[in-house]
Amino acid sequence: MQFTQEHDEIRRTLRAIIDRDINPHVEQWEEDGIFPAHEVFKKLGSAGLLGINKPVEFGGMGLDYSYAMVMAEELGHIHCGSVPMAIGVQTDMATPALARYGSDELRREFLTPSIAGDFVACLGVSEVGAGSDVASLKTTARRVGGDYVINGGKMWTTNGTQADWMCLLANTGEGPVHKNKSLICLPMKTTGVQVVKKLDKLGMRSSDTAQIFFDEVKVPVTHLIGQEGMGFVYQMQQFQEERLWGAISAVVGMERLIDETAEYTRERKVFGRPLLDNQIIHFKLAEFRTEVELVRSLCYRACEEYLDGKDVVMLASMAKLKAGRMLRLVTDGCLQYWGGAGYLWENPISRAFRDSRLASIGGGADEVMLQIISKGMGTSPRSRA
Amino acid sequence: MQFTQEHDEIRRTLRAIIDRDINPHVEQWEEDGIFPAHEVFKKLGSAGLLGINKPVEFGGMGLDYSYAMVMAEELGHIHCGSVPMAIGVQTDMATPALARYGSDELRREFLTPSIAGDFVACLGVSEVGAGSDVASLKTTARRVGGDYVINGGKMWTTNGTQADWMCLLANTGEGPVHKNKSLICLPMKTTGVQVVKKLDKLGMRSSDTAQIFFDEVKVPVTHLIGQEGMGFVYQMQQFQEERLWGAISAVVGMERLIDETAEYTRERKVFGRPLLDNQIIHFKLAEFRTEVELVRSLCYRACEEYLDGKDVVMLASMAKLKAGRMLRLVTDGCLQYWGGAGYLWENPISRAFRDSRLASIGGGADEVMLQIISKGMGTSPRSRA
Amino acid sequence: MKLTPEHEALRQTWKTLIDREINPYVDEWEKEGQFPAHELFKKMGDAGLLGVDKPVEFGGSGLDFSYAMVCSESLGLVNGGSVPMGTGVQISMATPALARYGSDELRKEFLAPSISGDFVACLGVSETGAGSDVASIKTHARRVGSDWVINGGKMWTTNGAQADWMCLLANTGDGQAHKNKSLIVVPMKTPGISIVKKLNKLGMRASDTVQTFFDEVKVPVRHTIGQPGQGFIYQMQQFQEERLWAGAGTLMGCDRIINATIDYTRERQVFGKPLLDNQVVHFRLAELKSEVEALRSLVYRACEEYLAGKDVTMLASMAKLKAGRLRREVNDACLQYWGGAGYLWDSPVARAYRDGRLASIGGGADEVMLQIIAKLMGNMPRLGNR
Amino acid sequence: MKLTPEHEALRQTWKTLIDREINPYVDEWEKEGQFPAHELFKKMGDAGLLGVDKPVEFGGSGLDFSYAMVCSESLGLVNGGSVPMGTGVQISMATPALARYGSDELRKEFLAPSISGDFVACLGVSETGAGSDVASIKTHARRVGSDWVINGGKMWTTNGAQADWMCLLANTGDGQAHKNKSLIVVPMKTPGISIVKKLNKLGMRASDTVQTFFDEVKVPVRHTIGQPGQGFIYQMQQFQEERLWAGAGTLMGCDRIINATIDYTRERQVFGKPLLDNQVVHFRLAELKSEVEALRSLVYRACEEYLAGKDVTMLASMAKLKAGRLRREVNDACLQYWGGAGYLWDSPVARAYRDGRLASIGGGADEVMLQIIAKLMGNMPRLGNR
Repeated sequence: MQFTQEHDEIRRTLRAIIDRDINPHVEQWEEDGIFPAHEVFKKLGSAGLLGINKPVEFGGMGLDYSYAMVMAEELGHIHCGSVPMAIGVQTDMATPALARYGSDELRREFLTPSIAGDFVACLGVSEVGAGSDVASLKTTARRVGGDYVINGGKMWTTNGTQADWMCLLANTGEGPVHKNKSLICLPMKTTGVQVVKKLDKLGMRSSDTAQIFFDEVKVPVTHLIGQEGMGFVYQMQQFQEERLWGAISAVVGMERLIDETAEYTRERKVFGRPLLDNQIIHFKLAEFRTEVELVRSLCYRACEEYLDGKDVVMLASMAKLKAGRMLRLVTDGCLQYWGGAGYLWENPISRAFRDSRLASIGGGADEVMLQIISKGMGTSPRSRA
Repeated sequence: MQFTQEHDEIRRTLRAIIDRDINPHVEQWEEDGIFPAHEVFKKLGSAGLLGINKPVEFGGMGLDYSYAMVMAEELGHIHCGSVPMAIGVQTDMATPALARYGSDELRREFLTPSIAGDFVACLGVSEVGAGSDVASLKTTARRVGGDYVINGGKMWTTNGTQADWMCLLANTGEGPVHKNKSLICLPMKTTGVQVVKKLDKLGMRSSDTAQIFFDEVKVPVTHLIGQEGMGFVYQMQQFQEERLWGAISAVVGMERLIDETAEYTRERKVFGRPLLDNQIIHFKLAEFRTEVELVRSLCYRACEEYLDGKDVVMLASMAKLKAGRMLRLVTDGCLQYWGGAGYLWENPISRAFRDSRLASIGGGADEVMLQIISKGMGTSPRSRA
Repeated sequence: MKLTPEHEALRQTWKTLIDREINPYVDEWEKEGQFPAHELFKKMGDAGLLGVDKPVEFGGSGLDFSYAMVCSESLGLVNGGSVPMGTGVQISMATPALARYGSDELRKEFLAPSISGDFVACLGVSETGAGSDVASIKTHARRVGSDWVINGGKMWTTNGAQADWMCLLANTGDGQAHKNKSLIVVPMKTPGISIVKKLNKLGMRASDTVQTFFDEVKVPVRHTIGQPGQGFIYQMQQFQEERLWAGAGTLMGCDRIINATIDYTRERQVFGKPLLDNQVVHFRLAELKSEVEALRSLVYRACEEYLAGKDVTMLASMAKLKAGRLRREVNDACLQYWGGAGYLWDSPVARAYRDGRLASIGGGADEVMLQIIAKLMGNMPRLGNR
Repeated sequence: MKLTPEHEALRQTWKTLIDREINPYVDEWEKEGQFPAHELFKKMGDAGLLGVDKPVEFGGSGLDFSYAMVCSESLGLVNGGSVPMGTGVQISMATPALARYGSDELRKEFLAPSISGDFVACLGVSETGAGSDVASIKTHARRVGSDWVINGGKMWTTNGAQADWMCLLANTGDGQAHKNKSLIVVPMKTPGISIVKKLNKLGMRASDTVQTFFDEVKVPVRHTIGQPGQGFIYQMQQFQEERLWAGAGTLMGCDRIINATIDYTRERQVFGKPLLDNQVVHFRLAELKSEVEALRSLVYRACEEYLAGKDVTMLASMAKLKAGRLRREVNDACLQYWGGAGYLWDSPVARAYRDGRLASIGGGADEVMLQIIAKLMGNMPRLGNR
C-alpha cells in the first residue's frame, strides 16, 4: 500500500478539524450524552471529508476507497469512540448503497446534503429481535398506491435522535427472506416516526443511540434505493464497507492508547523507578503494538484487493473480528498499568475501555464474523448442507 | 484437606522407589521405547503401593481415596510421563471396577496379583472408531455356552504389549448402547488375542501403546465383572477415578518443571545477568505456579467431596480439563526460557513438552470434559432435549 | 474447608437480607452515587452479620474466619460490586487489626458500634504516591503530649464520605520504613480532616470513594492500635484477610453472572435457536465455570490452612491474583453473549464489567501479587536488577 | 505487495519440485536424521530456485526480494520444517551479505556454486554462550600475514554436517563489540575445523544441526566479506531478511496444517457427525485462519516497504515474533482435533508441533524480538534498570 500526497493531505485536513473543532469539546459532549452532529458534520462536509469516495456530481471527491480508509484511520485521533462512530455511519454505513444504486433524484435529495454535512444520516437495520440475524427483521413497508406504508421498529440506531433521514431496511414483500427486502430513504420528520428513547449505554456515551417505532409511516416509492427486493444484497455489500471501516478506525486509537500508556508509566514512579521500566509493561506494550500493526496490515491489504475489484468479504470480516478482539485486550491491558488513575471516570483510558467494548458486538458480533469466515472456508455445517 | 503421618509415609516410600529404581533408568527406557513394567510394578507392589485403597482381603491397604491421591501426586517426581501413566492404569484405570464389583474368585485371580505387582493390567476401552465416543464401540463378546467369544479390536492401549490381562469393555448384547456393555477380565495370553503393533508416538516414548485385535477369543463367563450389561456404567465410574488421577498426577510434575526452569534461568547469564532476573520470566513462573495451585486445590476439594460420598463427576472433569490445559501452557512456557537447550531431545523440558501434550487428548479429550461439564450445568442442547 | 449447616444458615441470612434490603435498591443507589451505609449496615448489624468472626464481648459471634469467608462469598449475590466492597471494608479490611490488637477501651468505643452497624468504618492506607508501595506512604503523625498530630492525605478511600472513623496507617517515627508506622483510629469528625472530593469512577458507582486531607489533626495517643511502630506488620496481616476476602467475594459474583448469562442465552433466539445451543457459548460457559470452581477450591484450601495457623501469604496472594483475572474474563466473556442488551448501562453484566475491572487494581494490583508470589518462590532479582 | 504472474509461476515451480522431489521422501529423511542437501539443493539450483534475488552474473535471477519471500512461503508446502529451514539458510541467511558485499572473486568462488546448488552453505553466528546476544560472541580470528587464524566454536549450526562453507561471524579486533567483527567465508574442509556432534533435537529431525570447533583454522584474509569490522552491521542486515523469511515461511506452513485439519475433521465422525461440524472446531479454525491472514498481510506490507527502501526492522521483528507465536498456536490447536491420531509420531500435525516449536526460539527468540520492538518504541529502560 503506497500512500500519496493526497492521502497525507486528507490526514492533515481531518487532523486539523479534530484538534480544533472536536477534541476540545469531547469532555462536554460525553457529559451531555450527545454531540452536536449537525455542527460537527457541517465542518467536515465543508472540508469535503464526508464524500471522499462519493460521486463528484453529488458533491463528493470521487476518490478511490484508499482515501476513505485513510480518513477512517485518522479518526482514531478523536478522544472518544462516539464521534468517529457517528461519522462512520454517515460516510460508510448509511450512504454507500444510496451512492451506488440510488436514482439521481434520490441522491440529490439525500446524498448531496449528507455529503455537504447539512443532513445527518442513520442506518435502520437492527431490530430488537434481529441484531446479528438481519434476515429475520420484522419491519414492513407495504405498497399503497405511490407510497410505502411502514410499520415496525428499529433498535440500536446510532445518530437516531438527530438524524434527518434513515437508510431503512424493511420487508417489502413476502417471498424468501433474502429476496423480500428493500432499502428506503426515510425522512425522520415523517409523521408516524417516533423516537422512543435514547439508550443509556455502558460506553459510547456521547453518541445518541435510539430505539425507533414506525406507525403507518408513509414515504413515496420513489424513495426506494435501487431495485425492490435487492435490499438484503445491498446491505450485505454495505456491511463490507462498515466492517473494513470498523477495523481500520480502531488502529490509530489503539496506537494512541499504547503511546499514552508509555508516557504515563514513564512519568509514574513506583518503588523508586519508572513503571515503564518493568519488563512486563514495556514487553506487553510491544506485543500490543505488534498486534496493532497486524490489524493495520490486514486492512491495508484488504483495501488493495478491494481496489483491484476482488471480493474482500473474508479479509474484511477477519479484520473486523481481530480489531474487536484487540481493542478489548489493548484497552484492558493498558488500563491495568494506569492503576487507580485509569479507573477514574474521565480518564481517557477508562473511556476507551467503555467505548471499545462495543467493537466486538456492534456491526456484526465476533461470532457473526466467525460464521462468515467459516462459511468462506467452507467449514460451517450450513455451508456444506 | 488435612494430611496425616500415613500420607507422608506413603509419599516417602514412593519417593524412595522413584529415586532408586525408576529415575536412574528413565533415559534408557525412553530410548528403548518401553519400560520393564513387571520389574517396576513388583517393586511398587512389594511396598504395597499398588493397592492403597484396595480391599485388604486381596492384598490392598484398605485406605481411603486420599491416600491413593497422595500417591498419584507423588508420581510427578518421575522424570517422564510414561511410567506414571502406566502405574495409573494399573491402580486407577483398569482395576477399580474389578475391586468394587468383581466376584471374590475373579478378584483372587486378577486383582490380588495386580496389587502384588505380579500382573500388569491394561484397559480395553478405546477403539479406532470410538475414542471419546465410548458408547459407539464395536467389539463384541457373544455368549456361547459357558464362554464369551470376543471379536473386534482395541486402540491406544497403554501397557498393551506387556499386560497379563485386560479390563475389556465389550458389547455383550443388543439393546441400547448404554445397557448392552460388560466389563470382562481377559488374559492377554488367550489364543486369538493379537497385539498388532506398538504405536510410535509424539511423546510418552517409554510407554508401550498397542493396537490389539480379537479373533474368536474365548474366556469363561465367570470372567465377567459384576453384572452383564452394567459395563458402561462401571466404566463411567472408573473414568471418574481416572480423571481425578490424571489431574492430580500432573501437579507435582508441573511444579518440578517450574522449579527446574527457575534454577536453569538463575544460572544462565544473558546480557550479563541471570535470565531469571527478567521480570517477564519470574512473573510468568509466578503465574504458572498460581495455576498449579489452583489445579491442586481443585483436586484436593474433589477428593474431600468424594470421601464424603458426594458425586464428583463435575469437579473431576473440571480438574482433568484444567490440568490438561495447564500442562500444555506450563511445558510450552518453560521450554521457551531454556532456549536452544530446551529444544534438545534429552532435555527434561523437551520430554515433558512431548509427553504432556497427551493430557488434553487421552482419557477423554478437553472437549469431552467440556461436554460433561455443560451437561452438568444443564446447558448443552442434548441435555435439555 | 468443610461447610457446616451453620455456614449454610449464615449464607441464607445473607441471601434473605440481600433479596429484601439490597438488590431492590441497587439501581437507585448507583444513580445517587452511593449506598446509605449507616442505614444498610445497621440492618446487617441487627442480623449479626458484621461481626461473625469478631470477639463476643464486643458484639461479635466469635466464630472462626471461615464464617467471614461465607459472608464475602454470599455478598456476591448483590447485583453490583459497590455494596460488597463497602461491606468488605467494614468486616475484613478496617477492623481485623483493631479486633486483634486494640485495647478494650478502643474496641468498646469503635469496634462494638462497627459490629452493631452504628458506625461506618474506612481504611486509610493508599495515598496518591503510594498505592501498591505501602512502605512509602507520606502521611505522618507526630506526638505532641498525649496526642498524635496528623498531617498528610489518603487516596482511594472506600466509604470515605460516610465513615465515622478511619483505620489510619501513618508514619509515627523516622526509622526504617517497615518499623516506623502505626495504625491509628481517627474519628472522621475530628477538626482538620477535609474530604477533597468524591471520585468519579469507571465503576463501583454506588460506592463513595474519596480523597482525604489531614491538616494538624489531633487524636489521643490511646487511639493507637496495639504497639506503635507495629502498624506495617499489622497492616500486612490485615492485607492477608483482605485478599482472602477478595478471593471469596469473586466466587458467587462470577456464578451470578454466569447463571444470568445462561438464563439470558437460553431465552434469546438467534437464527431460530436458543443462543445457548451454540457450542461456543455453552462450552465457553463450562470453561469459565471450571475456573470459578478452581478458584473456589483454592480459596477454601487457603482458608483451611489459615485456620490451621499456617502462613497463607502465598495462597492468599494467588487467590487475589486469580480472582482479579477471572472476574475480568468472566464479565467480558459473558457480556459478549448478551450482545447489545449487555451493553446497556443498567444491565447486570455491564455493571459487573465496570465494577469487576477494579478487582485487578484495588487491594494490591495483579502485578503486586505476582511480585509477592515471585518473591516467595525465591525468584525475585536483587533490587539492582529489577 | 502485488503478486504478479511471475510470482505465481515461481510458486508453481516450487510446488512441482516439492510434490515430486521432497514430500515423498521426507519421512525417510526424518528417520535418517538429515535430508541429502547436496542432492536436493542441486535440483533446486537447476530449477533456478536458489538465487531468485541474487545477481545475474553469479547465476541468480536478479529479481527483487519479493521473489525470495515467495520461495519462503512456498516451502511451507513441505511436510516438515527441516527442509525449509535448511533451504532458508542457503537462500536468505548465509548468502545475502556475500551477495551484497563480497568481492567478485569471492562471489565467483562461493556464491555462484551455492546458487547452482553445488555448494551447501551454513551460517556461523550463534555460540553456546551467545545465542540471542550476538555482540558477545567469543570466536575470534587474528591476522597472521595474509591469513586469518580462527579459534573458538559455533553452536546450533543448521546444515553444519553437510555444508561446504560457513559464513562465519568472528571477532577480528578488540575495539567495541559492534565494530570489531567480520564476516568470513570459511571452507568447512579447512584443517582445524571439527564438528563435535550432530545435535539430537525435539524436532527438525531431518535437519543436521551441529556444534563446531575451530582450532587454529587458517583462511586467507581475502575471504573476508566486505570491510573487516563491518561484520556486525552486515549480520544485522542479514538478520532482517532472515526474519522476513521466517515470517513468510510460517504462512503456508500454517495453511497446510489448518487445511489438513479441515480434511481430517470432515472425515472423522464422532457422536454420529463430522468432527468439523462442532462449532468450537470450525470457529477455532476460522480464528486461526484470520490470524494467518493478518500475519500474511504484515509480511507482505513489510516486504513492500523493504523494497521501497524503508527500514523495516520494526515490522520484520514483529513478523518474526508473531510467526513464532502463531505457529505454536496453530499446531497445538489443530493437533487437539486430530486426537490420538495426531499424537502419532509420523502424523503431519505431530511433526509440525515438534518442528514448529523452534520458531519462537531460533533466529532470535520471541523475547529478543520484544526487546527490539520495545527499543524502537523508545520504551526500553536504561540498562541499569533492566
